Amino acid sequence: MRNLTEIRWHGRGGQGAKTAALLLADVAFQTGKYVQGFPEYGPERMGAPITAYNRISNQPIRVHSNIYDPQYVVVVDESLLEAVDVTAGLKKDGAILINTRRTKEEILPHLKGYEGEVYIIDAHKVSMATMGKYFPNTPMLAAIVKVAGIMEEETFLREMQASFSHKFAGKPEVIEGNMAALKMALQEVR
Amino acid sequence: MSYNFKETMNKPERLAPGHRMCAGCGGTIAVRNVLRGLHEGDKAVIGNATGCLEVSTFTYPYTAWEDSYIHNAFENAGATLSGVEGAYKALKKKGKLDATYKFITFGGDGGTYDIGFQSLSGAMERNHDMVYVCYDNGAYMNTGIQRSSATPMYADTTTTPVGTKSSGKPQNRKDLAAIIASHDIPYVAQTTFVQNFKDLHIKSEKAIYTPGAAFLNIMAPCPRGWRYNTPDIMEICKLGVETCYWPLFEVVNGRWILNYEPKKKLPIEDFLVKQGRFKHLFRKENEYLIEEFQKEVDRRWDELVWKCSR
Amino acid sequence: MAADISKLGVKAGWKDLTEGMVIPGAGTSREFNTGEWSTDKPEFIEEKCKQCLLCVPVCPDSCIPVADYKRGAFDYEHCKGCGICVKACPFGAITMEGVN
Amino acid sequence: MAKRDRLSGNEAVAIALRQINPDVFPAFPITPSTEIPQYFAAFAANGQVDTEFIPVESEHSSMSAAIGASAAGARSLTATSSCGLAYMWEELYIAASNRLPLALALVNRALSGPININCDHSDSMGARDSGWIQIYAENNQEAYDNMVQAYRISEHKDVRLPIMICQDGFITSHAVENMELLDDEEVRGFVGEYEPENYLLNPDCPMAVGPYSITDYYMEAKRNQAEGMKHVSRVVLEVAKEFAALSGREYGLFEEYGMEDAELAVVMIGSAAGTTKDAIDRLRAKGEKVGLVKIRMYRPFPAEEIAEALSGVKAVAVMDRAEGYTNHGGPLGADVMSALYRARSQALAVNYIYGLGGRDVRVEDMEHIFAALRQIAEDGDAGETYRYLGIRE
Repeated sequence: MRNLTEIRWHGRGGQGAKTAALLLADVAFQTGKYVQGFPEYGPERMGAPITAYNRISNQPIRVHSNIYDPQYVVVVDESLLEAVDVTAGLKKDGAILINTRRTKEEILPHLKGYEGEVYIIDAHKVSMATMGKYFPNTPMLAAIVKVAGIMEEETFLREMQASFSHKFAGKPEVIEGNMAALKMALQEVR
Repeated sequence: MSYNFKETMNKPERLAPGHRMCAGCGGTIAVRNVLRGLHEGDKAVIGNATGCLEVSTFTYPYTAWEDSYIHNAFENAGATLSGVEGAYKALKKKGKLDATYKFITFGGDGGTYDIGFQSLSGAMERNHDMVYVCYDNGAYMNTGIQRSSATPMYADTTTTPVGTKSSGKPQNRKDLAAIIASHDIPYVAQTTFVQNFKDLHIKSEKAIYTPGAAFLNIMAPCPRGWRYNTPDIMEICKLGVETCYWPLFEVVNGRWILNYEPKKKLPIEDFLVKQGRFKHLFRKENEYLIEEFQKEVDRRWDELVWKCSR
Repeated sequence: MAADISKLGVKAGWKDLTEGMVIPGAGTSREFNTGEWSTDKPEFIEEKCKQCLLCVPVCPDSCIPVADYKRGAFDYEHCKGCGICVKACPFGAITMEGVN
Repeated sequence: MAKRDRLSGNEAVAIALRQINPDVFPAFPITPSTEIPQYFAAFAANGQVDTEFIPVESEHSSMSAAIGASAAGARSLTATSSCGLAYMWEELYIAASNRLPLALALVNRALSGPININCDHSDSMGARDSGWIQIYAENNQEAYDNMVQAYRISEHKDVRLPIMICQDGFITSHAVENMELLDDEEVRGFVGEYEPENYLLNPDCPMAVGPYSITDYYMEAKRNQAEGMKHVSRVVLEVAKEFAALSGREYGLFEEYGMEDAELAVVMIGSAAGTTKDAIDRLRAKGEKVGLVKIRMYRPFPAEEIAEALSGVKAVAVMDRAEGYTNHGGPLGADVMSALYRARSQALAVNYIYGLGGRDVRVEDMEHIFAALRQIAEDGDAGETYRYLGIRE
């Protein structure tokens, strides 16, 4: 892994893109990294496009700007492909991860000629299969960890188990569903 | 709480002489008598909105207050005492304070009905254990007799002057006691200087010793702003009550209680005629204005009697 | 602990003022003479006084001291001569020019 | 023992406050400071603090109540941003003139209008002359550390002045970053008990506060108040020294980065200083002698020390994250330039307005500033001294 990984998240208000970015920072922190996780704020409410960012590094992070040339972009809602320039500044040697039910071939024409790697995952399918409800952020978190090689899968699952156990102490079924979603997402992303 | 006038008068004075209020000021009469409601041995922190009372009773380095006193600004006496009362609770909780303190804040009608209304409403709604006392003289007297929302209709003030096209303040006064009662706080009362202060003394003690928020609205005439002969203050207050312009009532835990009903309700002229600010109403062509005034007094009185009869 | 306000006259230098302009202590206004604001003062006719104390609460200037349930002499150092007490006395024990 | 953690700036400040366990915390929500009272209300709800948390009806009242509480003898504070600070303006002056120790957790946000929720310093800059001590943070760690040090400065008997602990709205307040927390006991031991000399709830001696002052006293009163400010620098440094012994993290009145031999320097406040450090590293790798003076304590203003730090530079850019509408620059620009003038500095100085309403500042932007400084130094002429960074013409 390179010293500094920069990730940009595109989602819609209420889908948990911000939470996913903070969770990613959290889990990366647990492995000893320096992290930043921050949303770009506006007065937007549920449904509006939102952006969130992650920096993950082996060195302390001092820069406090947004991320303009990310190595990775995560698109939590594929409808954003039309609404937002999601590949803006995305490095050619980077990758974009998209939540979609479509195939890569179907998605490619919507990426404005982006030449880097494209990963897809059907977070809806994963979420419904494991949690019975549509929470795209959990599958997307697992998928980006895998795509960006943030950490070993095992470490990731162990840290997330600990984190969920802390967060949802009284709700074992929630922990179970989320963990299943993470595991399935690690398999499903392609 | 049994009441004894002489016992009340024998209590130590809590507002020292040497303050710079006008000769004959109703504000300090209100303050002195409210403070008689404190039990001996109990300490108090007094709050005060900016106004005549503040600039005259704490002109550096002379404080007229025998208790701890805080003036902050014009519009925030309620919030300021909220903080003081919060400090009391915190210090008690942390075992840093033994003494019993009571919290009383004074504001004129400007600082209470108008600019300090939000702060007062907030403090009352939060039900801090404090008494907010409005000494209501019906105008911004400190800045030179400008109208407030407590100014009665047709009063001649410097911002509602009587002129060829004006008969004084066009609007009615705000019924603040009713508004504060609508906060559903434990104790609200309205009083003035009548019955040798028995009503005021009893209500002050109740307000101070009722746990939670309490509000007292006290009509406190201002000789300068009302333009009456200074020694007549007690008579004016009596007329305010006997004409039903300023009824004496309490709202205890939401229950309205009428404390006094005149045997024979006097016409409002009797109250108005004593005051220079209403002089123009007594011109022949303005008689209808007195009728209007009387109608409003009657309407409010009837409503009050109705509320108190439920 | 209480401030010595005798050192806080209008000629005091900045170092002598109390920090934050607070006054530790109470009732320091007694040092300020408001009695000179008027020449007319109420007169107390002790023989006529029944010690009803009705004059006490009407004074805006706390100038009628009470001890052991009895009023004392007027505090002329602070009385501003408003005349309210004259009218409050039911026994004619207080008089003042111009007030009936 | 220090504990590694990753927290947002608001969370970090709220945790510092939990560790301090103040007596009274009146608060009113306003973005982006809202989370501080929210976190704190949860601490109070769970008995983790024994603070009186008073959810008031406005910022004016939050500061009014904090003043009442402080005068009463309690350790108190509030938190706010932007228009909330503007709404308590009058109270800021009263808190300071009463010489009340008091803390304000300020999360910097642009003032209206137009309404905007993002970061700039127009709120606290407007309050710079209100008599408050102002301390700013670059990142979450500093926001936390400054909060822990706040009461030691504010309550010091030679100071007794209110203190504003500022951090950049959203940029640090809502960003999760790595940081180190002190133990609760360490913080409580460091902050200590509040023991006021005179206070309203002193049963042994009542107190009157908030007098009317006739003209004869007013000017002396202001001079007396200014005396408290004169001790602040010393106390800030003393407290920082003790804090360093506890935490290993050192603080001064300002931080110098690359200033040992710098010929071109930037003076700035807040989170963009971190971005500037990255720009300096890039330029230094190319052999450029560039540096940064990051101001931590803006009020009182350490004019002589800053002039000294800039004594070797040929050109300096003073970065203001607030407009001044003076037609010649912002408040920091005015302060730094006057400091340079008094020190008979030969440095060419320009003043940039930047980052208003959350306008992002990139490493490249700061490289652009240094490039402009290089040009100024070469030309021997500052040119236009009132500039905007990245404004669309």
